[in-house]
Amino acid sequence: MSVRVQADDFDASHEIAALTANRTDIGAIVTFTGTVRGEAKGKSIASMTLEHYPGMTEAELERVEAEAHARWPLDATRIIHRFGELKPGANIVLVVTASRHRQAAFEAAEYLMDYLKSRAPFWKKETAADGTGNWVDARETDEAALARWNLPVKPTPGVKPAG
Amino acid sequence: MSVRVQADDFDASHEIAALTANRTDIGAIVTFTGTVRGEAKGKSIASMTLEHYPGMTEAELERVEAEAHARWPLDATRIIHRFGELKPGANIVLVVTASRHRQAAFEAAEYLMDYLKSRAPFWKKETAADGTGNWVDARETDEAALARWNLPVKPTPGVKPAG
Amino acid sequence: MKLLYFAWVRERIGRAGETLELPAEIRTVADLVAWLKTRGPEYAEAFARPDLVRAAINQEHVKPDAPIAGAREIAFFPPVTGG
Amino acid sequence: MKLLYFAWVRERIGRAGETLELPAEIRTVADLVAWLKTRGPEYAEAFARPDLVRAAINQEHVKPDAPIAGAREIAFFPPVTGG
Repeated sequence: MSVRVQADDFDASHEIAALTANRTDIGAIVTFTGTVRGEAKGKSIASMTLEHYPGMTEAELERVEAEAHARWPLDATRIIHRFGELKPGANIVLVVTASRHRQAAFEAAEYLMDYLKSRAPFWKKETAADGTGNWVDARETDEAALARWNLPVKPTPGVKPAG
Repeated sequence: MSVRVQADDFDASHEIAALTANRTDIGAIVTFTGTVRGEAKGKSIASMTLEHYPGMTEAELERVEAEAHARWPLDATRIIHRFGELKPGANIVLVVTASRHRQAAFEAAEYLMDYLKSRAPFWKKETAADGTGNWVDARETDEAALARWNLPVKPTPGVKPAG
Repeated sequence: MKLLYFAWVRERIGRAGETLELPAEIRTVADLVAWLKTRGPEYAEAFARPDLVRAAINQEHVKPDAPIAGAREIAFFPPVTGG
Repeated sequence: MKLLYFAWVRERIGRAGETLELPAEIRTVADLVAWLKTRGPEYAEAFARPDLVRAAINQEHVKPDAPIAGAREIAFFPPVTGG
């Protein structure tokens, strides 16, 4: 299984090793690791809590991953996203892409992150040192990052009438 | 020292940990790992030998790294390149970029690889299963990859080009 | 109908989900939002700015004009901020 | 002058480097290549296609028209293929 949603931490080298074990056809591996920053808008953050939508989260990550495989010649990918309360400096997300072409590995990793950020149902709540909580707003720059992939807009998934 | 030229292997997680230890200002870490492929032009490869120009190699890698720091808001970078005889599947090169902006981390890692590939004085010799050796030719696609950085810096959402 | 709420939508409504009988005239997600807003001040507050609330039917993102016929599960949440 | 050779330039010339007295009329890298080619068939073969040989002076990449005045170390090698 190449998509995991978990409370536990992850290790980038371990995931690279798992994806590339006994393979000599891969020439390029890109990883992206997102971590909790200790400051937001000039305010110190005591912790970050990630809420998610169990079931839909995995489904969205798998959809995003399948789209990357359809678009680039990838040999292997992995997406790991944590949930729960995380301290500054802690890992949040890991994306790994492996390909024989380095540009494919780079582009696919960027694409996965852009799509993950605007489609995977995660929400971040920052808790300040004084205990006050703040839900992080979606950033317009994330929408812009997505737009550059210039995909046709995905039609709204229709729901078939029952019966 | 953020540039290393060595015969020994490296570990991506170890380098990420070293760059981010006790730091909570970094939000995004990108790694690129290049590995020896077991096949070249349909021919099986027994090993790959990397020759380099001691002194100039380190100087070029440091120049390339300084250029990336001038161009993107990077918190930390690392470049490790191996030399000597390597087997298929073995690591060749590791680039790590850390930034508070994910797109800066991605772009800088791509840039470092593109420049490293066309400027750092390394040469690869493939040894086939039958013992014959073949110096790997420089690829035109690497020149093309480099050329795209000569364009004016494209504005990237949320990231001001440094300088 | 099984409804789920996440993040500040959940906090404002005061529960993570509920199962409700929906009036037959509710055909779209937007209809459902309008009806929920009449159920109490906590709903009115949660959906005060419908443009800030996203919806999913059967765990897939949908737009406000999506029909709810055939839905097993409808979720409301703010724009996502993972990664 | 200290000269260094790498990869197949080294293999064709048959040595990794040497220290040579250069004639005074040699001003540029291209002049040096032309002179080296007269030193024997191994040099002629190594520099048979000068467009495939790159040069560095004092460990910095240079073009064929670069002056060699002030050089401590001049290196010749194929286009690089690391990474």
